[in-house]
Parts: sequence; C-alpha cells; structure tokens
Amino acid sequence: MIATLAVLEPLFAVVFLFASVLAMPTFRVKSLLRLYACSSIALALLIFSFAVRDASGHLYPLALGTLFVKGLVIPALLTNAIRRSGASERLQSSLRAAPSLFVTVAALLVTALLIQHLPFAASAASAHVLYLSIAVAFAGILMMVLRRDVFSQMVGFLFIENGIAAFSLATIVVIPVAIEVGIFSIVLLAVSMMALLSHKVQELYGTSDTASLRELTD
Amino acid sequence: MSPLLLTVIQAVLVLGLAPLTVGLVRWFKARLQGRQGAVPWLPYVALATMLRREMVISESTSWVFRLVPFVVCATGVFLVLILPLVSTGSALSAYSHFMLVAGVLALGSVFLVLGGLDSASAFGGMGSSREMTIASLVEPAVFAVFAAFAVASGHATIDGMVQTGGAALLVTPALLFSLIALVLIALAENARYPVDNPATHLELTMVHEAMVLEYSGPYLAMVEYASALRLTVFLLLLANFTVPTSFLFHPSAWQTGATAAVLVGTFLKLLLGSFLLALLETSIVKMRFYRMQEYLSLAFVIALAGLLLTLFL
Amino acid sequence: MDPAFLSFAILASLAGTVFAALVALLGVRAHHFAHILLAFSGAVGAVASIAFVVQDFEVLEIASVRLFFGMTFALDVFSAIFFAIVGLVSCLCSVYAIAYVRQSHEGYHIASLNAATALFVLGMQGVLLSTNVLGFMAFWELMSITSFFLVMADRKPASIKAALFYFVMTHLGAAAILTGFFVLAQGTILADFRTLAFSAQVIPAPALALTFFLFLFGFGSKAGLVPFHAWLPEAHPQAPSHISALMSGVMLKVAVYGFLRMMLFLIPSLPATFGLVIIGLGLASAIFGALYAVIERDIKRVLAFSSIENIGIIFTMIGVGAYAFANRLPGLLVVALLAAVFHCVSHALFKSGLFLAAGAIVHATGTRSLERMGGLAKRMPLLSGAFLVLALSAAALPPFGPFYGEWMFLQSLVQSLAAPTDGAVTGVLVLVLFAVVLASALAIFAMVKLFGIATLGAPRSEAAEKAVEPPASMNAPILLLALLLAWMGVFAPALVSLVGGKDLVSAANRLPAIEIVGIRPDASLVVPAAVFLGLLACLGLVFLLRRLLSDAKRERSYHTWNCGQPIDASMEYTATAFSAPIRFFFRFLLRTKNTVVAIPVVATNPWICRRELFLNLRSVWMDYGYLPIARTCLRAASIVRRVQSGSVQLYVAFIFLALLVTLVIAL
Amino acid sequence: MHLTLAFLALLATPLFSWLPVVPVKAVRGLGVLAASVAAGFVWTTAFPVLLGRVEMRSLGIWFVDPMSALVASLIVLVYLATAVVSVRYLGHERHERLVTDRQVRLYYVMMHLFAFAMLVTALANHLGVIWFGLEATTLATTCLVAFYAKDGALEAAWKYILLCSTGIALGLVGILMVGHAAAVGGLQHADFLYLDTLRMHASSLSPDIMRWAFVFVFVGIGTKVGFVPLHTWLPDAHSKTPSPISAMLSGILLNVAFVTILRFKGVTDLALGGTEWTEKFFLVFGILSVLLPGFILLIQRNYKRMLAYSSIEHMGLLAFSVGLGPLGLVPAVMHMVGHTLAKSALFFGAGEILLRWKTTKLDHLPAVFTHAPRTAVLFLLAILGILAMPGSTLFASEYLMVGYGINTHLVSTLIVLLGLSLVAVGMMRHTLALLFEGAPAATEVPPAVESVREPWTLTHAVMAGELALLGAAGVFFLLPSGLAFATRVAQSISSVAL
Repeated sequence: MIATLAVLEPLFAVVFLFASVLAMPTFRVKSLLRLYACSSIALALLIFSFAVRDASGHLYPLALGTLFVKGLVIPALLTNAIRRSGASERLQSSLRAAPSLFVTVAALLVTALLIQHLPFAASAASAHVLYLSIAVAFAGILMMVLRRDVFSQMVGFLFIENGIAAFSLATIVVIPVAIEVGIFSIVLLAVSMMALLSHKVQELYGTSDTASLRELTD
Repeated sequence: MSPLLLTVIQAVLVLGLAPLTVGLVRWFKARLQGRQGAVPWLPYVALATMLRREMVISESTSWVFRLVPFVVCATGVFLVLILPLVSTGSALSAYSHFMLVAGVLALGSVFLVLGGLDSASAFGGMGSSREMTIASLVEPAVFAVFAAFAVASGHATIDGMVQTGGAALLVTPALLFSLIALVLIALAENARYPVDNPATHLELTMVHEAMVLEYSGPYLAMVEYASALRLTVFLLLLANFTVPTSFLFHPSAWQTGATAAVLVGTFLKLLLGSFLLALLETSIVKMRFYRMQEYLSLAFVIALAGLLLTLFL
Repeated sequence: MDPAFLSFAILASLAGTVFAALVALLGVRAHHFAHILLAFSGAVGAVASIAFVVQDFEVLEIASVRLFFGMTFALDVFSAIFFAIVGLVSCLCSVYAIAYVRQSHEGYHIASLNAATALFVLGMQGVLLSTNVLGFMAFWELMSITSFFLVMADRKPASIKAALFYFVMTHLGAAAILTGFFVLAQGTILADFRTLAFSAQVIPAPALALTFFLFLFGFGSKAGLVPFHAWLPEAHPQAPSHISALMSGVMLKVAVYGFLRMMLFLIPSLPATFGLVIIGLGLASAIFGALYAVIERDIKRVLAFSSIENIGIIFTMIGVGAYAFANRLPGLLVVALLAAVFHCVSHALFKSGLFLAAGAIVHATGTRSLERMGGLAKRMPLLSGAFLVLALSAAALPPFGPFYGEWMFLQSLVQSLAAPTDGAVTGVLVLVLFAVVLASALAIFAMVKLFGIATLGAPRSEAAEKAVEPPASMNAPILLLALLLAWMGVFAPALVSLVGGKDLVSAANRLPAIEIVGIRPDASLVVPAAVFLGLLACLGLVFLLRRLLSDAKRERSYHTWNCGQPIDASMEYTATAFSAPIRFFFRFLLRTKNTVVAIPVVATNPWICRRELFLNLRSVWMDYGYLPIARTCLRAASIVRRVQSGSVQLYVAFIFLALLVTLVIAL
Repeated sequence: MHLTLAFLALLATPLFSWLPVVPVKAVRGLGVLAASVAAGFVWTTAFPVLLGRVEMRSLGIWFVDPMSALVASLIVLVYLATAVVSVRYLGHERHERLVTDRQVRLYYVMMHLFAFAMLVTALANHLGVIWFGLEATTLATTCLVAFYAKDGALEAAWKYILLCSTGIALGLVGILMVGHAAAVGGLQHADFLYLDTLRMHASSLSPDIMRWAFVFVFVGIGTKVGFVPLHTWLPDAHSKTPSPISAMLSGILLNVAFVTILRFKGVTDLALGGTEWTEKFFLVFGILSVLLPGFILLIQRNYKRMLAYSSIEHMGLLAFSVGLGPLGLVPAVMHMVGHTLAKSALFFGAGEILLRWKTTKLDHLPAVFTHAPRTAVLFLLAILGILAMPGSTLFASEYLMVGYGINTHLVSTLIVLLGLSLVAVGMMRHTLALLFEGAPAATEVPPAVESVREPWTLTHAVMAGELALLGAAGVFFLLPSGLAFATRVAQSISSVAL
C-alpha cells in the first residue's frame, strides 16, 4: 500500500498544482469551485501519503479533515451561497482566458527561480512540495489581483490557504493538534464570513462585480 | 567771553535777523527779475500785523491744530540755541549732535504735517502727504552728509565739525560732495525752489503753503516765523561749513576778541546766502513732485559719494 | 531686598498667573477678579525682576522642580529684563481688558478667553525662567498654543484662517528649535543650558552652522523676521486688542530673548558670515515692514507691520553685534547688543500702548479701516494725546525714549566707520546705517499717517462721528505707557545702566558715548534730560512771546476754507491717498496693482463717467513665497489620495508588491 | 488563575447576550458588568508584574511579562470604556429606531469576542495561538464593521476581511518558517512555537530562515498594524464601524498587532545577534506611514477618516521610534499609552457628533461648538492631546523620540518632523472647520433637538476620564520614576539590555 502511495504521491502533487493553474482561465463559477474541490482533495491525499510515509499518527485526522472540509463543505457552502444570491454564472476578469493562463505559467517559472534563493530549500522534507505550495499560493494571489468579481477573490484566497497548508506540510511536518484544529476552524469561519458578505454584496449592489465596490475613496 | 553770553548773543542776533533773511531773499529775487520788489524788512511789518489780527479757526480742527504752531516754533528756537551759527563753543554746543539736530528737524516737519491734516481739507492733506514724503526720504541724505563730516572732523557734534570743518574742506576735498548734498537738502527742508514753490497758492505745486493754509492771525505769524528761522539756520550753517577758518568771519575767531568782525561776518553771510538763494531760484524751474524721487536719490548719492571718498581716501 | 524674598516674589507672580487662569475658568462672574489677579501678579513679577536687576545679583535660583527630570527655574540679569517687560505689559493689558472684553461686541467666550490669556502669560514667564531644554520647549509650546486660541477668540472664519497660518509657522518653528537643541546637545537628551554651552564648544562646524540656521528659523519665524513673517500681519490684527498688544509687545520679545540666549550663552563665536545673514534678514524685515506699514489701511495691520519693522531693526543690531565680534570691534559689539535690548524694552512699551489705543479706537468706531475714521482727537482728547506720544515714540523722534535706543546704535555705527578696519567691514556698516535710517524714516511716515488719518480732520463715518472717550480703565494703561515713554526720554541713561550697560554710562549721567575708535566722544555727550527740558523751555519761551506780542484773544470759528464749493468728509485725504507718493516711489518693491473702473454716467457720453479705483495690496512674500508652497502641498496631497482608489485588486497588489520589494531589498 | 476566570467571563457573556430570554436592556448592563469583571481580573494579574514587584509569570501557553501586562491592561481599559459608551451610543440609536434588537445583541456578542481575541493575542506565548487570536479579532470586527449594512459599511467590511485575512495568511507563512527554523535548529517537537523557548534557544536558529520569516511576519501582521503600503483597509473600516468599536479598533487593536511584531523582532534579533537589520524595516515603513497620512490629512473632509489616518500616522511614529535603536523602545511604550487614550477619546467624541448630526462629512455639519459645546471642548482637548501639546503623554514620547532620532538618524528625523507638521496642520484645519465653521449648506437639525442645552452624557464622562488619564500619564512619564517604568517595560521586549 505504501509503495503504491509512494508512486501516486507525485500524481497528487501534480493534480494539486494544475487544479489551481487551470482555475485561472475558467470564468464559470461552477467549474471554478469544482477545480478548487479537486485541488483540496489532491492536497488531502498528499497529506495522507505523507502520513503513511512518516507514520506520524496525527496527520491522518488532518488529511481526513482537509478532505471533508476543504473538499466538500466549503465548495457546497459557496455554491449554495452563489445560487441563493442569484449571481450570474459568468464571472468577469480584467484579463481574458488566454492571457491569464500565460500569466499563471509565467508565475510558475518565477517561483521556480525563487526556490533557489530560499535558504531552507535543501533542508525541507520534500523540495517539490515546497515548490508546489509556493506556486499554488502565487496562483491564488494572481487570481485575487486579476479577477474582478467578488467570488473569485474568495476562491483566490482559498487557493492561498491551500498553498499555505501545503507549505506547513513541507516545513514543520507536525503541529500540536489543538493549534491545528484552531487554525482550521478559523479558516473555515473566515471563508463562511466571506461567503456571507459576498452574498450580501450581491444582494445590495445587484452585481458581483467589484467595480460597484469603489465609493470608499478619499 | 563766557559761552553763555555767546549763546544769548547768537539767539538774539539770529532770532532778530530771521524775518530779514526772508525779506532779503524776496527783495533779491524781485530785483533779479527786474521788479522793484518790496522793502527787505517788510516781513517784520507783516508779522506784526498778523500778531494783532483776529484768528479764524475751522470747526473740524482739534487741540492738535492749536499745539502745532507752538511746537514748530519751539523746534526752530531750539535749533538756534544749540547750533554753531554765530559762534562755536557756545553753552549748549555739546547738544548739537547731528542725530539730535536731524531728529528735531523731523519733529518740526511732523507737527507741521499734523497741522495740515487737521484742517480736514484736500489742500491740507495733499501738502501734508508731500511734505511728509520729502521729510522722510531726505533723512538718509542728511545722515550721509553729517556722517561724512563726522568721520572727516572726528567730532559727532556739528559744533566740532564746524570748528575743524573749514580747514578740513581744504584737507579732504571729498567734503565738497557733502557740501553740495547739504545744499540740496537745505532746499528740500526749507521748501525752496526745485522742491516746492514758496510763493504760490496753486494747490498742485504748493507743499509748505498748503499745510499752513488754514492758519491765521498769531498762529500764522508763528508758523511763518518758524520757517524763516529754519531758512536762516540753514543759510548760516552752510556758510560756516564753507568759510575756511583762516578767514576773519569764521565763528571760532570769536575767541580772538574780534567781536565786531564776527557780527559783521554773520550779516554778510546772510546777505551773500540770500543773494545766492535768490539767484538760484530765478535761474531754475520747480521740479514735478513725482520726480522728487530722482532729486532725493541724487542728493543721497552725492552725500554717499562724499562719505565713501572721505572713508577710503 | 535679599534674594530669598525676590525668588519668593517671582514664585508668587507665577502662582498668581496660574491661579488667575483657574479663577477665569469659573465663568463670566469671575472676569473682574481674574484680571485683577493677573494684573497684580504681573506687577509683582515686574517689580521683583527690576529690584533684582537694580541690585545686580548674578543668578537667582527660583525653584527646582522634579518635573522635567529635575529642572531648575532661574532668573539672571538677562532674563530679568524681559521678565519685567512681560510683567509690566501683562499687568497693563489685563487692567485694559477688564472694560474692553465686557464691552466688546465680538461675542468672545469670556471664561476661556481669560483663562487662555493667563496661560499665555504663564507660558511666556515660564520660557524666560526655564534653564533646561524640556522646560523651555514645554512652556514655548504652551505659549504658542494659547496664543493660537486667543487669535481665533472671536471664532470668525477670517480669524480661524489667520490662526491656522500662525499655527503652521509656530509648529515648524518649534520643531526647528527642538532639533537645534538636540543637535547642540549631541546625545544628552535632557540637558540644561549650562551643559549645552559646554557641549556646543566641541561640536563640528557644519553641525554648528545647522544649529544656527535652525535657531534663526525657529526664533525668526516666531519674531516675524522677513521671509517667515507673513503670518504676523494676519494673526495679530485678528486677536482681541489686549492680546495683540501682549503678542506684539511681549511675545516677539520672548522670541528675541530666545535667539539672544542662544547667540550669547550657547553658541560659541560664529564666523562673520553668520552675522551678515542676520543683518541681511534684519534689514529686509525693517524695510519691508516699514513699507507695508506705510501703505496699509487697516489700523492693526499697520501696527503689525511696524512690529516687523522694529523686529528687523532689533535683529540688525544683533547681527551687527555678531559681525563686530567676528571682526574684532568690541566696542561696537557691546553697544549694538545694548541697543538691541534697549530697543526691545522701548518697542514693548510703545507697541503695546499703540495696540491698546488702536483697540479703543476700533471699539469706539466699530471698524478697523483707517478710511472710515477721523476726527477722534476732537472727541477723545485724552486718548488721542496719549496716542500722539506713543506714535512719536514709535517714530523714534527726539524727546521720547526710543530715539535714544536708535541714537546709541547709529552713533556707534558712525563712530566705527572711522575705525581702521578693512573696506568690506566699513562697506557693510555704511549699508546698515542707511538701511536702518531709511526704515526709521518710513516708520516716521507710517506713524504720522496712522495718527493723522485716524484722529485728525473730520470723521469719515457716522460711527466715528458718535465716538466718545473710552472708559477710564481703558485709558489709564495707555496714558501710563505714554508717561513711561516720556520718563524713558528723560532717564534713558538710567535705563541703559539697568539694561546692562552700567560701565558704559559715564559718571555725569550722560548717555554712553564711549570712545569706540576714531571719533572722540567728548563733544558728543548728550544728556537726555537736558534735551527734554530744553525743548520744553523753548516751548515755554514761544508761549510767553506769543502772550507778550499778540494781545488778540478774539477767535472766530468758521468752516474750513472751501473756495465756494461746500466740502464734506469724503473730500478729505484718506490713508491710501496719504501714502500714494511712497507707494509710487517704491512700486518696484511693492508690486501693488491698482485698477480703475470707469462707468459712463450717460451711455451716450463716454467722457463723463464714474471712476472707481481698486487697489490690492498683495504682499510680495505671500504671492511668491507662501502660496506656491501651499499649492504644491495640496497638489501632492491630491496625487497621494489616488492611493486610496477603492479597488480591492489594487490593495491586494499593494500587499504583495510590498512583500516582494522588502524581500528583494532586505535579503 | 485570574486570567482563566477573565477569559471565562469574556466567553460566557456573549452566550448569555445572544439568548433571546435576556432582555435587550439587560444585555447592555451585562456588557458593562462583563467588562468590569474581566478588567478586574486582568488588572489584578497585570499590575504586580507591571510595577515590577513580580518578575515574569508564564502560565502554560499564557505569558505575562511587563509588556504584555501593559498591553492587556490597556485592552481591558478601552474595552471597559467602550462598554460604558456603548450603553449611551446604542441606547440612543435604539431609541431612534436605527438599530433592531437583534443587531444590538449581535453588537454585544461580537464586542465581547473581540475583546477576548485581543486578550488571547496579547497574553499568548504560543505563535499559533497568537495567529489564531489575530484572525479571530479580524472575524469579530468584520461583523461590527458591517453592522449598519448600508452605504459603504458592507464594502468596508468585505475589503477589511479580505485584506486582513490575506495579510495574516502571510503572517502564518512567517510563523511556519520560524517553526521550520526551530525544527532545523534541533528544538523538541513540543515547544517549536513557544516564544520564551524560542528566545532561549535563539542562537541555534539559522539566521537566513529567520530573516525570511521576519520579512513575512512584518509584512503580514504589518497589514493588521496599518503600515503605509498595507494600510488601505484601515480608513474605510475605522470610519464605517460604530464609533465606540472604532475606538477599540484604532485605540488598541493596532497596538496589539504592533506588539506581536515587536515579539518577533526580539526573537529575530537574538537569532541574528544584532538589532540593526530589523530596525531598517521599522525605519522605512515608519517614515512612509508618517508622510502619506500627512499629505492626505490636508484634504480629508471626513472627520472619522481623519482620525483613522491619524492612527496610521501614529503607528508610523511608533515604528520609527523602534527603528531608531534599542533605546527607541522607551518612547514607543509611552507613545502607545498616550495614543490609546487620546485616540479612543477622539472616536468617542466623533461618535457623539455622529449621533447628533448623522453625517461624517464636514461640508454638511453646522458649527459643532455652537450646538454641542461640551462635545466640542472635549474633542478639541483630545485633538490637542493627540497633536502632542505639552501636558499630554505624546509630548513626552515625541520629545524623547526626536532626541534619540537627532543623534542617530538626523535626516530621517527631520523628514518625520516635517510629516508631523503636515499632520498637525491638516488635523487642526479640519477640526477648526468642524467645531467653529459651520458649513453653509449644513443640514440643520430639527429645532426641537436644537434648543435643549447639550446634556452631560456618559460619553463625556468617559472622554473626560480618558483625557485626565492622558494628562496624568503625561506628567508621570516626565518624572524620573515614569522614565524608569517605561524603560522596564521596554527592557522586557527588547533583545538588548537598555
């Protein structure tokens, strides 16, 4: 079982990365959330394979938690929030599909360059997971900067969260469980709060485009 | 001859001769212009009649109007007492510091201006504004002249300057510039020809006359007498600065007992001064008031030249 | 009086001021008591400091307070003179304020006004007494902020704008002084002036130059030196009159005290060029101040500009002192600084008197513009008499005190012209001589215009017509100040010795005509008392002669001669007309633009038309100095505000850009 | 023991105030009760440590040293003041039917959670718990920012949660890096992220990783503090929340985040063996944070946004003072105390003005002084306090700051002084316009409200209390004992002996 997992681990890593890369050019809400779900699932499996590899007991609940919360609960929560508020399926972005894809790829290259400078690249448990985490986080950032609607900002933030979870996996493999649960619950609460607010913005302003959210200037 | 006696003689002599100087100037001007002209001692008669005439005071004037003639006259008398006109080394000669003299002159002009303003008429206002402009813009030139003399003679009092002044003129020719500047200043201060026309009542040209327009009776007499005093003081001062000490008429000769000579000398200086003034007044025309800036800066530049030359030669 | 009693008196004066501030807060009922208390404490302070100076103790330890890290308040001869000015003027101003504030219809909030006045006086007294940096700065800020609130006491938009302008300048000035202190202290944060003096000896030349310019800006902006003066003619006229008297008369002197304290006691000898800088600024202030005082038409702005002119003369004297010290002319240094302090005292007296008189006139006529005054001498003989004496002293004319201040300075200048120094020094002294003389000549013009247009001739408005003599409690301080100036005229040498020139005043109570060099002073010894009596004697003589020679007592009152055309007040010369020649002669400096609008009376006939002259007295410094700076700040602000554009994407980009830039730079 | 009791009280009250059985009036009373109970407990634990009688007390994951004691007591003080002012503020709003009962309950629940989160962050010893606390404060305050759910409040809340969560996520990355450095450095698994153990074993942490970690933490948590390039959420959030809450936000939340960064600075300095490297950050961001608000305040016609920008400027001053050198911590401590007191008083005053005229724009306000003299005078005194006039704590702190600054970084201190002058001019200009110059087009309040003399409300009492404290602290810090107190607090957080 371990051997198969050892083989599958790079597969999970690749799925985890490409889910976020592909998310950039998709402008339909449902497919965006589906991509997010599979990237979280890939992350969960990755954690599971790490748990098996290092046989550190407390990673298993973490993998399960990620799978359940980030894989299922959050996408469900977001889809019903979007459906209830009646937001349009089509999401706006300041870049069309192809250019945003190229930008993301460029970002990946930059991260590859950045890795050499990282002081602790060598000592990380697995160098490739480190690269993964920073790449996904970077993609999340780009999504927040380039997209012009409320929901994709949130999804961008979620991708950053995934990246950081992977990063914690790469650096300190083990965090006391209580703290881990606390961080997890806070992230969940933050996302639900964002969903609620996006729903209210959609209701009050009628559109989910952030252009309407521009009056607060000096 | 005790210094106190010198001061008394000087006071009596100059106070007495003041109206005569004005008379002489008018007489010489008439003669030069081919007119017969009034007798030189006519001002005495005029002052006497004015003193007895009834005074007409405008309702809009205040107590300042009544105070002005007394202060203007007082400043004239004060100058006569402290300046070395007839003789140097008199009792009060220590107070003839050039800044004090300039200050008292300015005080006299200021009060005359206030008198002009109090009469609440456009003539008084115009005269006062012009007189004040001239009086204040002439100050730098006055300082330059007396600074030059002070540096040349080593004395800050005009009495000291006069004592060494005559000889100094020959030693430092630069003082000639200061002397010319002093002449220009005297013309400006006494409202004589290029600056102001003393004989006219045309509002555009009169400066001094406009201020005294509202005065009548004894007050007018006092103001007229004060301007006569100021003219005499300036003429005698100019003469003392130019006459070289070796000549008999120089006031310092008084100590050598040549009393008669000095008295005659003073009268001759007045005669010569008023003749030269009349000659000047008949030969040139009055300058437009708004060109006064050039006249006053000319006076200042000449005085400054005098000072710088004495300093650096 | 032994030192313990004197220090107790000074402490009592401070405590009285604080108590007056507290009492004033009780409300309108406590108005009289607060002012009487303030007057009393001011008087006690003045008397104690004069007694201290007369007995010429070295230093008087007042109190050492654990606050401000164990700070001592001390009084030495130098600060005692200024403490006396503060005490005297604040005493007179609070007596004046008793009637003035109640009757003024400006709608003051009386309780806060009185409290702020008391705190303002406390701030000034504190600055003079404190000998350590933190105490000096604390009281300096207290003085600035209370005077800021006093300028906007009537809460009108104009006074708020002026107060804000004043706030900007004082805030920058205070920052400059604080920085100057710290650069001088070289490390010790809580130094007192003695340690500052020692550490100043060793600091490098560029740091010394920086401190000098910081102090020059800090104290210069508070005193109203030219490039930093633009706030003064805006702020002083807006304040209530007794406050502008305090500000002009005394606060400017506290700034001069600060500057002198730095120049004399802290900064070691400076090269000659620094003296030239002070002279340059001083002369510019004197001439520009006098020029604007001549052409201004608002009575309090004339006085504000005349303050700038006098401050310019004081700074010129200090500059000449510094320049003389650098060029080894010890005699000129001593007399110049002496003349500066003497002029501070005389300016404090006549300027506060003039502002109080102006306040009374504005209160009576309801307007500040000279164009609508006139005829007040007839209606207010007492006030106009004192006003005349004050105006003549402000013009530095002979019989009164201030003349002798200027006399000492110019006399020493002329004497040192002959000194065998190199050409440049003589050139500078000649330039200073004539610039100061021109400034004081223009000052004479301004003061004559002020007195003449305000009080003489026919009243130009109904309010001036119905003006009536102000109440005795407002007149008394002004009359007292006029008497003081006359006293100064007679006992000038006593004041000179009081001010510190004890060895200079020769035995026979003559004015110091010390032998600087070159010109022998013997013949130029002047006894002011004799001059005063001489003038009075001549006046008496003339009065006697007039009585003797003219028996005509008959007088007939009639209207002014009008060559047939009935004249009224509108035909009288106004302030603008009176100053027209000077405005014309100095137009290249003043840049005043007057536009004449001609409206034809009858449409068909273009020749007969009603002309209106619009004269705007734009201040050169404001147009080319202050407004451009303000505009650039606002333009920068409008550029910077675009950072808050409202788009979330931009904000997120900001965070990551900041992260990336810090990563790149830091690692 | 007291701490756990304080936390229990802070957790229990939200539950009670949410239950419908408790009437709304009681909720407000309950709020004040809870605040005072929590204050009592925290102060009993904090004061002995503050006054130096007890050395540091580490109770498991809580850690009470002088600095955290000072911050905790400031938190609880502002929390108590806000609870009292909220009674008046919400009472008035409820009376005018502006808020529903449900909103009042939500307000109180979130306020207690907000205070609880801040206390956790201030007193926590474990980095994960600190991160948890910071994120909890963001979430609690988001509901409060979106309290009025209309005209911009929603936009402000949405931007607030988005930007702050992203920022704190970066902070988490930094924390993980520190954990990694600890792991590499050979610490036991159990106490990777405990601050005191990290300080003890700092030498074994590899400098390179700690540098990266510090950059991430500085920029991440710096977003919460509001340093300039990261400040964009602050003016919107602080001007849209109900005023008592923005008093807590501006007054104390920014300080809590700043102290968290100071803790990291301590650890990093020990790891790097010198303080210069970290001080460069504080210096650069400090100067930026003083200059930008300086310019914007010149043209800021909304008085609540003006106060928000003034908070950014004061955080910049704090950073600049820390950036001057180890000695710079002493004025920073004084400045923190002064700013908390003055800024919360100002926001309470702004609340009073908002209650009466319902607008924050200067162009629609009549002259406040004529209609509400009490609020105007207290607001003016608070403005003078914040502009460091003599007598306020900020005068003492800015005096010392400039003193250190001149000798170490002359040019940057001059720039900061110019920035301060800009701020002083901008704020004074708009305060005077607010208080004395009524805008011509001012929407007049109905005469009924106009004629009645302004009553002395709870807010005025709280403001007066805070100004008195400000003055007292101002005098205290000028005394030698005050300076010693500030040095002791600064020593506890500094890595170098002061």
